[in-house]
Amino acid sequence: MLQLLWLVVAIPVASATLLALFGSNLSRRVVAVLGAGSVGVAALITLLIGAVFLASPPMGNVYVQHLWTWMSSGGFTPEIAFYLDPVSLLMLLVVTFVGFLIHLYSVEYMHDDEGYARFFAYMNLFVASMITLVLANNLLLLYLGWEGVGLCSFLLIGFWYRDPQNVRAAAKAFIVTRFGDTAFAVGLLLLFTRLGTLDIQDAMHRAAMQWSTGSSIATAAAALLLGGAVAKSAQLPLQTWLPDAMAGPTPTSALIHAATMVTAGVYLIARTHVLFTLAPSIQFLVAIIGTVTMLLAAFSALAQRDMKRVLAYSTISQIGYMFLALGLGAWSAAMFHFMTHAFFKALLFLAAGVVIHAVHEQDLYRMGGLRKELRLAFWAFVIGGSALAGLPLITAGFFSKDLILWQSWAGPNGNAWFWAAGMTGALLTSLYTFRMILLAFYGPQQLHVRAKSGLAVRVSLVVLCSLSLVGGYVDTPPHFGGTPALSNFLNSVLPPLEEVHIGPITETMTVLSASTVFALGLWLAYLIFGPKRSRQPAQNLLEQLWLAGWGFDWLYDKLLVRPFQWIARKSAADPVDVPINGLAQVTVLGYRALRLTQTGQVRWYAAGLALGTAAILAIAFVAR
Amino acid sequence: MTTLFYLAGILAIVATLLAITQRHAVHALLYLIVSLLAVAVEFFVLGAPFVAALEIMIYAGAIMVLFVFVVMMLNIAEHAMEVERGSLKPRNWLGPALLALVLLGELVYCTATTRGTPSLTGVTGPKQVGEALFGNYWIGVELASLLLMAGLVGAFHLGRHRIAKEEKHHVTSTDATRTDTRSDLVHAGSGGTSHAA
Amino acid sequence: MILLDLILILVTGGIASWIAARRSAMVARWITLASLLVNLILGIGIWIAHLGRSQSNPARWFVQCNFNWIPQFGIRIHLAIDGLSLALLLLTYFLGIMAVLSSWREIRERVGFFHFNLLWVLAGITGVFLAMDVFLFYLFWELMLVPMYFLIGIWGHERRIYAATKFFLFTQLSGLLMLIAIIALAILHHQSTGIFTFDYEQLLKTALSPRAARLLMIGFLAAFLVKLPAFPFHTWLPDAHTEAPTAGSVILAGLLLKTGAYGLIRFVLPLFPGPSRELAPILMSIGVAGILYGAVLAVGQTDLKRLVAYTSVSHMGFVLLGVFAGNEIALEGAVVQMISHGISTGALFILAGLLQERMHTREIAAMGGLWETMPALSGAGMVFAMASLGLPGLGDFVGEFLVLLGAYRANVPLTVVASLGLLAATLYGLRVAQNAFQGSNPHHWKLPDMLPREWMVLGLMMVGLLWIGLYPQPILNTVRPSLAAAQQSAFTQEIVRR
Amino acid sequence: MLGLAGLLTRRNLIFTLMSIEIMLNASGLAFVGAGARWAQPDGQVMFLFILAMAAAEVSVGLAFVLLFHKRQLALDVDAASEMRG
Amino acid sequence: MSRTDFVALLPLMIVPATAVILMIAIAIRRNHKAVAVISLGGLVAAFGSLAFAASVLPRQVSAFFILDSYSFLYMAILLCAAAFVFLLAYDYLNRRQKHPEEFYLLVLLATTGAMVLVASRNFAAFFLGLELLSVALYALIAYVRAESISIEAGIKYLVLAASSSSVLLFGMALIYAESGSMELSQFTAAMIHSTGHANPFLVVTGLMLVLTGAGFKLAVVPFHLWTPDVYEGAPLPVTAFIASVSKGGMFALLLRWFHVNSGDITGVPGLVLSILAIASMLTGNLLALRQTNVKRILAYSSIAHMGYLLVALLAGGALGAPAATYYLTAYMVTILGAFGVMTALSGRQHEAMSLDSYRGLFWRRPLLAAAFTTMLFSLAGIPFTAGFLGKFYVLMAGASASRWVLLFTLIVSSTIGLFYYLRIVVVMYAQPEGAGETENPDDTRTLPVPLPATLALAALTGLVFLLGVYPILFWDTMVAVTRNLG
Repeated sequence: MLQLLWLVVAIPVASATLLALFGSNLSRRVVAVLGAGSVGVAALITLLIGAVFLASPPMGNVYVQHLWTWMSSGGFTPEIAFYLDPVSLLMLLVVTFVGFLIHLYSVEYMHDDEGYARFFAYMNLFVASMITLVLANNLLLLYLGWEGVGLCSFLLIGFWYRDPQNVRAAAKAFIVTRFGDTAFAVGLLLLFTRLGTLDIQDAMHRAAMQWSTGSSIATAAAALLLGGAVAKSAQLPLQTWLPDAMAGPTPTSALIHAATMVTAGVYLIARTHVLFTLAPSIQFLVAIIGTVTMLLAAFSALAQRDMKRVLAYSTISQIGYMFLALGLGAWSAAMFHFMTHAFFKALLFLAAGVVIHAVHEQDLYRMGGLRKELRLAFWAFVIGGSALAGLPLITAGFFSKDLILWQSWAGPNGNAWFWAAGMTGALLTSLYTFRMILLAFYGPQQLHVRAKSGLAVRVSLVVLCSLSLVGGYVDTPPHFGGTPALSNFLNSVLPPLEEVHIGPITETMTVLSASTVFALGLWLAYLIFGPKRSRQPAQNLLEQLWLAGWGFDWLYDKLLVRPFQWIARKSAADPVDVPINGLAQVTVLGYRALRLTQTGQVRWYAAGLALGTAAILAIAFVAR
Repeated sequence: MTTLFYLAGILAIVATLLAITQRHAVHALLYLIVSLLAVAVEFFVLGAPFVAALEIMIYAGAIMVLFVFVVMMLNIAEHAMEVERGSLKPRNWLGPALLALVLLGELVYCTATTRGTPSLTGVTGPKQVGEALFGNYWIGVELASLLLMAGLVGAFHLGRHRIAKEEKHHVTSTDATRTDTRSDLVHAGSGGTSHAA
Repeated sequence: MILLDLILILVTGGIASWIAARRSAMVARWITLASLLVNLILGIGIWIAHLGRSQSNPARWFVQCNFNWIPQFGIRIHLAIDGLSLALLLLTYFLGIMAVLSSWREIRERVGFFHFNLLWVLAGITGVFLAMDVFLFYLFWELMLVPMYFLIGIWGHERRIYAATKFFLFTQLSGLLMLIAIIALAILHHQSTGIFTFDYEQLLKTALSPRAARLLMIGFLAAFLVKLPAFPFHTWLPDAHTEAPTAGSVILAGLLLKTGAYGLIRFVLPLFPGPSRELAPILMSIGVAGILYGAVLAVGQTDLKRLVAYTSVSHMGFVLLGVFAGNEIALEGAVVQMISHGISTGALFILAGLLQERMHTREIAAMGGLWETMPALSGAGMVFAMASLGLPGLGDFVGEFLVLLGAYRANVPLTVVASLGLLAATLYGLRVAQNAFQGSNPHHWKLPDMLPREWMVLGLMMVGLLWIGLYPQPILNTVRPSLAAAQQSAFTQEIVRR
Repeated sequence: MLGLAGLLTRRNLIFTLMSIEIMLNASGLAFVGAGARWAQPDGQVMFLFILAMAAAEVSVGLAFVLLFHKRQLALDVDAASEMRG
Repeated sequence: MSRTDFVALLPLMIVPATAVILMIAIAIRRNHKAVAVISLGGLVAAFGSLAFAASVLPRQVSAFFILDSYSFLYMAILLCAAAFVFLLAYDYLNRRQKHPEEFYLLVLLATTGAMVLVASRNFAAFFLGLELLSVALYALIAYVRAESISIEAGIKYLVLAASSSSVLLFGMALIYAESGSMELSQFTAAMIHSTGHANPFLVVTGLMLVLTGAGFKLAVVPFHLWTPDVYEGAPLPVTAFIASVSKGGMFALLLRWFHVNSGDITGVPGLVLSILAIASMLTGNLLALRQTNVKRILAYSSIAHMGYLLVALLAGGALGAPAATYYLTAYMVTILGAFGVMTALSGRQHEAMSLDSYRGLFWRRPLLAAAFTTMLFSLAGIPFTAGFLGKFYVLMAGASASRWVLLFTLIVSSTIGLFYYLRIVVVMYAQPEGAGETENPDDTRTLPVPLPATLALAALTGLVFLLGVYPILFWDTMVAVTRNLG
């Protein structure tokens, strides 16, 4: 059964190719079947594989499928091979399933778009790339997937290519992530040069053997990989592309910019956690980055007017949580939060899509009172929002976030600061989530609802709602008699965290304070943005700053973009050409000067003759 | 002897100088003939009486007369004189004079630095010259005749253009007669040279 | 003999199509196509026949032919083919066919002479890749120029004469420097052994003093670096590429530049191992400078073909970096880069040609939103732009990554700087992809999409790129023995892995 | 030397020719002198050849003078500078 | 004079004898065709006699001539060149000249002069040969009646050639005065011992003055000023003759007597020659750079080519002389071909001189244009043409003598040179821009290329390729012939 693994990649690729080549000639129905169906089949196969994997785990809990040797040169032999272990299986399941649901949703959502086939071609290609990324057994193949998803993200952000705004956003996303990719690539160079392989398991093994903890080489390697991860996962300082990426169609935002691609960085770090363990300073940096990003993004989310941008900042913030977990060594907690986040954030985006589709408006301050007419969307928002904000016990988000919060204190690297920051973040999350819901669904209705959602949309929303609710139960805190099934499952790959700090902050207290913070946020939101408040966006300086995402864009524009454009513009005429043309000028000058000697006068010529004679005689004199 | 040599030398130089500074062509030619005569004296002093005689006869005689003939024939217009006057101003002279001086200096320097002056003794008379000419140098004589032939044919051809051009305006005479006279001329010329050879 | 045939087929094909064009332009096209196809098939035949052999058989050359020519100086017509030559020859004929197909409609005037020149350029290139006599090599090296000069000068665009002349002068001057070096090498060989020879394998054994070797190498380098082109000798390239007709650009970028790299691998490394090692850091720096310079300038261009031309500078910088990094990985990477760059840049030039044919402009500013009217063409453009910026899975990535991997061993800081080239590549890649195809369509272009013939051309090239990108192993296997031979003499003691 | 100077300054074609004669004469003088030094007839023979050459030269030269005069109605050599550059 | 002497002199006698016969023939009846046939026949006979006389080589005839394989080879080359000039001239004269017969006579005489130069052994022969060549050329240059520029060119050539001759003579006199010998081998001696006390300074001075005279004939900078004007003014066949035969003869003499077999030329003469060579290469090419008159371009390029030849001369050694010979041969063939094409294109009144008259030539007269392109490429030194192999041999010679400065100048200047050759080529392949509107009877595009010229051009083009592709035929001979020089 496991041998079918390659099909999970191949089917979406095939479908994408077909759609790209012949898409314009196919009917919408066929396109839909191909586009969504291929991912569906992939999901089914994944399910099968997952079942087999769980039922009869292969040796060492690992299954490797070698397809062919990609290239072989001087001891460098990366393969096209897939590596299936609990972590990748988890990822695979989430990607294919959430992916399928979103495809299903898109069948309806994108139905009237002229680029229907193109959309599904991109989406399928994305799924294939993402799966490649997840399943890659070596870093080079992972890099292939990594760039592949980047490409698809670029293509999908710029899907509505007629609007220059979208095109710019796409370019921005691609370029900013490419910064990280370059660092990642250099990291690969370093790893191969020092370790002699890019096979992930071998490399990790050798690194653990050869490098001592804290050695500079390990630090450098980890830092370079972190660079890649930061860019892809939109963490500080390369987070700026994600809010703009919302220019793409909403299903894209749901799939790529919330559920899957942006968490590739998290996955990368988890995969190469050995390196990060060897480089504690970098690991600590991961935690810091996560924390700071989480807080800054949360503040920004608080000030956004565009519904999708709120969700985008929320995504950045939530990935900040995952980074925090990674930085603390709570690998499985990060993966757990990744999973739940995929569910509820996809749900939120899809629901937002329904709203946007219905009212053709993204500005929260222009919406309001939509809960009556968009009942399903409203409930989806409530459920997803609750999961996001961590409504205790009944939502998935609660469990995963709680795990991170607890480990931010209890883990070996944890301390009160991280815990406090996490709590603050949770408060902010609750606040901006309910601000969004309140602004959109309560208060006076300003907009007319033009479209109702169909079956495909409903199905996917409902399934995601239920997943957002029950997804958390795969890993419940053992302190309260739960079973951390997921953590145990992942433990063969990702070492569990020891709980060392059992001090004033107990898990009970964490849970209680998290619940309190949730409630506090809800209350504050009701106070500030409730239906009875005036619905004017605040104009103060701080909020302006938040709205602009802390001015990172402005800074980069001044610091990098403009100087580069200036250089490119100035040098466009190729300065190297100047001396060369100068040389040509000199020869022409020589021509002009010599031409003057050809006066046409015979007396002058005779003089020349005499002059020449005199000259060579003079030379003869001197040289004697 | 030596005195005569230098005297003649100075005379030649002065005469040449005058020759090239004269405005009127005939005057210049006269000065030139003086100069040539002076050179002939030089030759004589150098022990080459045969050459000296030839110098007087052919150079001063024949060639210069040819010049005079042409000058007379053309009767150079006054306007040309005006042009020449301009070119005789010191400004125009300066450069060439300087150049000539430099070259002269170089040559004088190199002759002065080499040992000895030409011996003024020993006469190489016509007999020796003749022997050399028709002994070792007979081929040279033949070549010289060819040279003269080339000169003649060339001069003739160039001259003919003029005639041909003029003829256009005149009554056309038969081509044959003209060709005949001219080829006679050529024939005579070449015959003459061959004869000399 | 088959090697001589390869050249002769092209030469006679050229003459035939020139003559045939008096009757019908179509016939001329078909003759050209047919002779290229025959050569391609012959090449593939050689490949298949020696596929298994390349690994085990110690004999270096697959096929040889060797005739006396100018015995006084030991000049022989010595042609030989090994893996490296073969790979590049296959690329030559493949791109040649693409070039013919892509100019099927573009060239309407003087069709016969056009194809004559086209085939003769290719004949020259074939000769360059096959010649094993240095003198002969130089002859072919120059033979490439003249028809290329005509291609640019007659069928080029607005400033064609300036471009063609510049191209010719640059390459000629540098070529003459190489000729002097060749002659000096032969003379040194003569002085030490008493035998006049220009034979490659004989000259390999010449004992040279370090000083002489360095000077001679500079002579060779002059020619190859100009042709490559390496920064700062590249300025002929943007002009020539921009002004040339599509087929000319394809051949220039795809093949002519490769002859420079080929020369470096075939001649500079084995003939001058010592100085190659000595000068490697400088040459690698030049390569890196080229990568960045080309990329930055590409971003600033407004003319589509010019932009692509500068990306060539950037890409060939990788090749230079790889050749002198001094290890197998980098060298093989450089070869893969040569081949895939040939295809990807060739394709971009074909695209630019198609656009120009339709729009009569190359200004990027005049384009925009072309996706709306030509989705297929734009899609293809997107693919090739992505290949050009080094997207994994497509050919260029394999080359670039291998080069960087090898170069990293040799020189870490340079490599890190070079990998910034990947970043810069994004900028120009996106400039092509977005400013031309995406965005609004302000000029309201209504243009026909790709024709089946154009589809076939670009499709084949895409397949080629994907093949190299995902399974470059056959190429690597083919070229490995030749590269190893070049390598061993130059960098005998490979830098020890740290 | 003076011949050279004359050549350089005078614009009249006849003077030019005369200057050339002077120069040739000077060379002849040098040859005769050299021959005298070695007491050989060769120098004189050479002079004879020079003489012959001068004659040929002058004949062609004067033919040119006539032609030129016909055309230009003057003998200004500087006028003969149609071709230049 | 012995019989063998007579045999050995046969070639040198046949040519002037033909001239005399011609003169008689002209006297009897003017017939262009007959005259042309007789002259060609004379050349062929002379050529045949070369083969016949080759059996008695080497031989010195009196103090004048040294007849060996070297001089015979050059004579053969010169004779061929003259024959080509005849072939090219025939139609040209037919078209433009009423009285073309003396042309052949003069050319034959000039050829004799050049052959004398090649074979000369002492000053007298040198001088007489030179003068024979010059005097015949004076008239030839001004041969075409109607052209004022022809006359102008003739006057210029006459004045300057005569002046340079007198300088040359003075130089000879100085050498003679110092050494007491009229032998040309004085040059060689002077070259070898140009420094030190063994060589009195007077000889070096004399040598320099001789160099002036020779340099004038070769048109080496700074004695080059006449070249463009004379080239432009002279009728095309004459220009071809000057470029090939006249320069060839002079250079053969220089090569024989200035060549030093034991190695390269050093000391003062070496220095001076190097400077002349460098100056010629650069000046010639620079001057031609933006010229628009094709004849002048070729004139300037000839200056540069003489510079290249000097490089080979300077290189000396075993390779220098054959390289120079090869280059000279290649150059002569090429330049004859180039002027030949121009001749074929020249109409009744106007020569095809301006660059504009070549516009789009390729599309009108593909074969002629192709031939011209070949010639230009050969001049530029593009492979597979004679010029390339010539340049290759020169580079070989220069490199084995380690004359790097000269070689680099050669390379740089020939790159500059390439520019203007390409300009002509570009023009030929450019679109004919509506120039066809002004149809006139003199229009060159309608002019048929007659048979003799066609033959000549075909042969020359063939030779250019043969020399460029299969040099063995010639090279061995050249090596053998030049082995015992210097």
